[in-house]
Amino acid sequence: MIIAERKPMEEIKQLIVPYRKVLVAGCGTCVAVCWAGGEKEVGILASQLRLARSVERNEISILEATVERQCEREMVAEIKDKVAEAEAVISLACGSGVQTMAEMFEDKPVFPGVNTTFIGMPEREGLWVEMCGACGDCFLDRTGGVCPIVRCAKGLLNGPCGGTRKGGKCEIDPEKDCAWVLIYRRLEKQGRLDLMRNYYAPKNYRAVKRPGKVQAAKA
Amino acid sequence: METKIGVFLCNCGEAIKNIDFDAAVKEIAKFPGVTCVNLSSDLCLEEGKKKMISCIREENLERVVVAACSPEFHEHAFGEVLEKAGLNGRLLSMANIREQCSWAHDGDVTGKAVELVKMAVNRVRLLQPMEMKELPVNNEVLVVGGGFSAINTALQLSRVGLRTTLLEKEAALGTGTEELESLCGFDTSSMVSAVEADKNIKVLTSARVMEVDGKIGDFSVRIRQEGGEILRKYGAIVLATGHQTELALDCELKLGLSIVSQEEFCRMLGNPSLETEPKTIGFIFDFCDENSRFPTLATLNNALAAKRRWGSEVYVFYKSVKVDSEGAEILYQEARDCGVVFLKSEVPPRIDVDNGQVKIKAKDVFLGEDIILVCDVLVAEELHLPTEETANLSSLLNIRRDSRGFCQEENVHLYPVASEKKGIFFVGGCRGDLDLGRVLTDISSVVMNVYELLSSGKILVEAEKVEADPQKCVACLTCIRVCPHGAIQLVRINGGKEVAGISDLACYACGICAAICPAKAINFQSYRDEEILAQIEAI
Amino acid sequence: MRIMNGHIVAFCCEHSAYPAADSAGRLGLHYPENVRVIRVPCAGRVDLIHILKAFENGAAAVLVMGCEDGACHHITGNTRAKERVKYSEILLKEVNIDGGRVRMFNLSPNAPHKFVRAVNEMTRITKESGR
Amino acid sequence: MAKPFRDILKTKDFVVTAEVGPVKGSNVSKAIEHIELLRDKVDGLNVTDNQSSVMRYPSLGICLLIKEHGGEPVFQVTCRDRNRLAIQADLLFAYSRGVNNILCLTGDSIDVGDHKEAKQVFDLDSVQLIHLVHTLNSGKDMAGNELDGGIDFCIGTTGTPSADPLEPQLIKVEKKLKAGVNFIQTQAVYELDELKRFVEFVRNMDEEVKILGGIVPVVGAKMAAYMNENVPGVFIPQRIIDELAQAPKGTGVAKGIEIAARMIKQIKEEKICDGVHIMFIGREEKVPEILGAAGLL
Amino acid sequence: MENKNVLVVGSGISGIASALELANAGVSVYLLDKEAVVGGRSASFCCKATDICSRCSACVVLGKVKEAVTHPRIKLLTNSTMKKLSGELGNFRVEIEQQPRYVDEERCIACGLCTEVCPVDPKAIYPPFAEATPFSYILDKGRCLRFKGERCDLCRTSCPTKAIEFDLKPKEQELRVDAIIVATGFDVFDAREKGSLGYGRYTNVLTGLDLEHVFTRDGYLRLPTNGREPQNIAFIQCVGSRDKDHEYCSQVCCKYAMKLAGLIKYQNPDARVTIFYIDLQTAGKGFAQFYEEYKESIRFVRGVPVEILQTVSGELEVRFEDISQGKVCRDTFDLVVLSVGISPGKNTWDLARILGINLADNGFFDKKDSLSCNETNVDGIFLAGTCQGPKDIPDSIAHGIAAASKTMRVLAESASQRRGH
Repeated sequence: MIIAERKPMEEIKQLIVPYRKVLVAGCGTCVAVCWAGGEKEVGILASQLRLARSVERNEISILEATVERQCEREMVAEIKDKVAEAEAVISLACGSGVQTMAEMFEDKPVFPGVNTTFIGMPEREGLWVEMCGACGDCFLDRTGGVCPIVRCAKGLLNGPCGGTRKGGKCEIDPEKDCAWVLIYRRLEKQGRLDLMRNYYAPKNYRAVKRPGKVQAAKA
Repeated sequence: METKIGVFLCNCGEAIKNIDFDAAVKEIAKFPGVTCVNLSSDLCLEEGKKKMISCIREENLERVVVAACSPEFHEHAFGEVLEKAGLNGRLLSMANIREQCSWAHDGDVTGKAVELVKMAVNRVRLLQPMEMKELPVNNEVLVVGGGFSAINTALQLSRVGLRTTLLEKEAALGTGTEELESLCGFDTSSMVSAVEADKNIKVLTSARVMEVDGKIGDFSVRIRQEGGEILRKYGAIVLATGHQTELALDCELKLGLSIVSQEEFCRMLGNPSLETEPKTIGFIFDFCDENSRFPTLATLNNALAAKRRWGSEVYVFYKSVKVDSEGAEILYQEARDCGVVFLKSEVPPRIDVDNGQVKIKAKDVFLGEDIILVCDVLVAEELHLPTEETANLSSLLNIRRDSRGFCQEENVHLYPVASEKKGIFFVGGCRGDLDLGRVLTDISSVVMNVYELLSSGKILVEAEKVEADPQKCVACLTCIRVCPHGAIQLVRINGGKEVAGISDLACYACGICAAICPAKAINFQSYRDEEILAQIEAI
Repeated sequence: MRIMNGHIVAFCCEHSAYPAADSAGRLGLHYPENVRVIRVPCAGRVDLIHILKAFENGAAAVLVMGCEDGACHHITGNTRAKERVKYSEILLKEVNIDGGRVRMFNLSPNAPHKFVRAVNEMTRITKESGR
Repeated sequence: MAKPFRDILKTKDFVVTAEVGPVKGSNVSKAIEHIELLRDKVDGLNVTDNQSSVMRYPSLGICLLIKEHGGEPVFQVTCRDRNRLAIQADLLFAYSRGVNNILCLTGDSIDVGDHKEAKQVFDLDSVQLIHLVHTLNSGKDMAGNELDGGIDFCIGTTGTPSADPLEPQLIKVEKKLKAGVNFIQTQAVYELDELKRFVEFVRNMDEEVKILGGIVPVVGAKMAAYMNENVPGVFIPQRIIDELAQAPKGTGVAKGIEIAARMIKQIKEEKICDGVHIMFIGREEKVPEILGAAGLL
Repeated sequence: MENKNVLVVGSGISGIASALELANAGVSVYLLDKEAVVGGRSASFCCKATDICSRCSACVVLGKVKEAVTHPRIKLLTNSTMKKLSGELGNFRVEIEQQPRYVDEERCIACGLCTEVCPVDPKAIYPPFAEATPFSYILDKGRCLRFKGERCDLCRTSCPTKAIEFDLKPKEQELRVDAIIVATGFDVFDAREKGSLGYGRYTNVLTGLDLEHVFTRDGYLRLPTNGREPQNIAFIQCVGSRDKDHEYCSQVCCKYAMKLAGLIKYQNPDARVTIFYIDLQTAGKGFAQFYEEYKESIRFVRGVPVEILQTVSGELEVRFEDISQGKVCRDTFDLVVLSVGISPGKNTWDLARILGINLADNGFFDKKDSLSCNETNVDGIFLAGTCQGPKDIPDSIAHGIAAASKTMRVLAESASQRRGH
């Protein structure tokens, strides 16, 4: 799941200074699940913006809309009238959603309302942790299903750094587990520590040529 | 075509003086949708209700607002009035112009009253009718445990005609109840045979609960037995997993002939062929565990017994005697009259053992001086703790426990023997240590609660009071994680997409899920966002 | 949004604050008239958008009133409400509205005095920070 | 002119190295003082590489200074700031200018340093770095291209004897040994039993490799606590903190030096390992005192 | 369970608990109370919450009372007492005498006009306490001029709903019920009996119950004498418990004393609170941490007060035997609270006679045997709550539910037997 978080209010306010009618567009998929851009967040941001402007005695009218997936042209098309009505759009979708919008409505300024942070999973309700770096060259088979690329602060491939804290916590965050300690425990449990003893040559960081492209096999 | 709203004002027998009702009526009549405004002085009396009914019929109103006293009193009554008039009782909204307006402020409050009515009008416009529906429930009960509480719960449930399964982890029922027997004077064996004779009760021994799924009326429980695993359905689950004791001794002290537990000591008392009767006996309690009544009762009973049986010298070291249970005070008197010596001390006594003899050193608060007692037998202080089974089950059922790890949170006052999840109950020791009287009470009240839920085989509930819109639900599981009553599960709508399914049976309609849903997918009838916001807009 | 009309919107849990308000009335304990009570089944039902909309509609302050800490009929409702109120303070500050204008109060149904105290205090606060 | 470190490792039975921390700025006079002071008292001078992610005068620069002043530099190379191209280039340059010893490290995280917004590289990790050096030693670069004029480094690396849990760290050391190193300078050690355990483990893998115990004097209870919290890979036991706490005011430094010397003595007498590596960053001028107190002068 | 009737005597929390359970299970219930309002004693208790709920359970009562009075299958009989009983399980005949309320609770809409016009002072017709249900006005025969033979008619004529009627005779009626639950509750020990403690003589000596009512009424604590905030308060435990006349522990005093003490400390952190006790009853769910929390801030003295005297300055001097020092000490306070215990209801004896059920030595109703919690020696008559022995609110509720459970059972069994015939 793609995880994102709301941009700082100040930044958003600055984005729409020149406008008097703005559409806040939410996305009903990833960003809804991570409480960043679903219908609820759309409502909150819209309300905040109205309040902000009326405090400044500079009224603004805010339209609200949420589509199921903003990264799909067809689904975005459903709200084109509202877009037409607005002078600018704040998209609460991930980067791809924002760009879909921007591409479909080239005459309209489309602003990002969230920062897309990572691909992750919920640890408990309201807390998400990074799990995947989309490196295009998955390493998990060798590490007992714990990704050292994003879960190790340094993305090391051959074991923990010297900075590991007492109790196997990460050098940069005593709250976080050292990924390599996790890997060690997992592999030990499975009796596959030999995997950890293997030497892994420097990673191919160009497995995905940027900008990435994936062509499904023709069906 | 706008919905027809009727507003019924009541001036409470012209007693509400700081509202100008005529003015109010004029104002209210202007509100969109309001087709008639009635002022009466006795709305809550039969006469008033009759007038209301006829008016609703004549004006064929679709929604009703009552502006009178607090809904706390008559809301349901007015609901019935609507039903009588052929309207759904839910299509009513009340404006509290008495307690929270007229009586709460000085001077003229007509303005506020009108505004309160406007709020109600805005809300009532959006209200939806709600139907009641009957849901079937499985009326077999699972009782986990094999001790006194468990057995008696099963027996009583059976006597009100409910089938139960007794699930005991040991190989037989009623193991380890000797101490209780001698304390409370009941006879386990007869209870066990009663169970065996009872065709309503099925007994599973050496059995463990592995997994629990579902909700009240329809729990499916995976049970592991020696034979293998079975899956069974129950309407309710009663935990009677008891408590366990642990000696509070410094590490260097060992259990032995000279240092025993209360249970140990019971056996000694019960043993006719005891070679040497102890001459002097020491008891210790209420130093390490100040929150239990049981140690007091055990000590008093055993001390008395020892006096009577062996005429030994008995000394009891304690901080406070816990007599807040039935008959305890009498017992305490009795013990003292029999010559049991009670020695109050603020700090735990020192205990040393040299060649088989136990030396207890304590500072007595009455004499204010150190006492050294050398005794043959020391009955050491016991801590009362929840059993592992209690811990396991409560995490399996994912129900809360109190600060000491016993079943049920501290807010016991809300539901004496029930958990926060409908259909899951506690009885006896697993709730914390209890005296016999309280255990008996527990058992009966659990039986009552269960009977009410399951006896008829069906439960009447408001259909879809709280429900997640499958179109909007993004299955983020937030509601499932936050529901305090475990009323929400993932369900497949006709075999397809997975969405949040809220059980009408298990739901307490608190609306926590509706508030937190990031997709605004959860509709809480009569407290929907629209309905709340409509009131705000009226202000 | 209307200019602040000086009203205080009080979301009251029907298990505690609402009956408390009633018995305040019965005891004849008077409190400022500008309070508008909205009855909710549990403080946990109150959502951020409700609080924000209240301000959009010109409320001077918002009260969320639930059961005493540890006495919520829905175990976590009042604590969630508290967290939410805390967050709404931030949301308000972000748009230059004094975060002190939204407050959570815990009380029990038989504590009418506590209700009145809460309302008075809130009125004071709004008066101080001006309409 | 100092003997090549490689030969010292072979011949000398108790090797002593010390650390020189580069300055922030271009004025190297202080560094030169330290070099002059320590040159003849120790067998090798390590130069840290933007230590704890704080930007400083380059490691290689100081290494060249040491060369000029007749010392034997150990060039510390981390993977944090350079990708594989930059590292290879630097190594070639270093070797061509007579810097023949390198210590291969992962490097602290950017987050602990003074440029927290910087992009951290970690294109390689320390094990891969060791392999890289061997590749270059063999006359090829990583892409397999022939080099005109190869290199031949004396390779060192590090290990953390007091890590908790220890096993994952040992596995990593094992990999480093497999990759092939001439010496190990351990992270700071305070419990010699931990060092013994570590040495034993390494010996079972590799008889040849030389092990220098890492000595970081602590000059006060507060500092000790701070280091435990903030310096990656440092674990100072309570008993040492207590000992420092008891030291009368103003004698903290002396106390720290005393403790360090005591440890060095014991390591030498009990032949726990092949030498020590003294890291007294910011107090380089005090290193001789330690050596003196440890009877190494 | 339709067409079954049960009489619950006493509408305190346990009676209500029983009534509600039975009614929800389909039984029709008569809820009888000698008072004019439902809810019994606990309905007037105060909330003792500080920053957190102290789990005194007082608030739970209100909810239950509301449920009960609005329940379609529960018929309230206030101002009523039981005169005679005949028949047996499945077919009891009960004679009820209902004293006129003079204010019809069905019609009274609590408008307050009557109180306004009432000429006597203190008023002879007045509202009940804030949480009372039914919230209908109460006419005090003792004060009312009408019952002193005068012609006063002001309230009756002023009443908009014609709810007031003077010339009423007690109503007699006979109920036929299948079973009876006795939930007549307790009486508070009358602290005057312990003259040395000065209750009744000194204004600033209160009972725990008084304190409850002070908080319910005013929401804060003030000295009865000068209305100032007391700074130095003493609680005296076991007044009317654990003595030769009361060989039992009242079970609630330690808890309410500590909770009230906690409330006082919360409202006025500088106040010094002392609790004189013999043994602390700290057992019970949810009480452990509470005790831990106040251990430090409240002064606990293991001692038995001998007497209380008022000094010239109006302070109260407590003379007590400090056990841990083994001598008699004295200490002065500006407010003393007597933690009075739970005593058997005054009418217990009469009721026992009417119902033919046994009393225990301690004066409470007696259980059938040690292994029963609600049964009496008479089949079909059950005990609920503190009329059987001291209990706190949660225990009373549980005991009430238990009584309902037992009743259910006999009803079920009698039904099945009848089917058998």
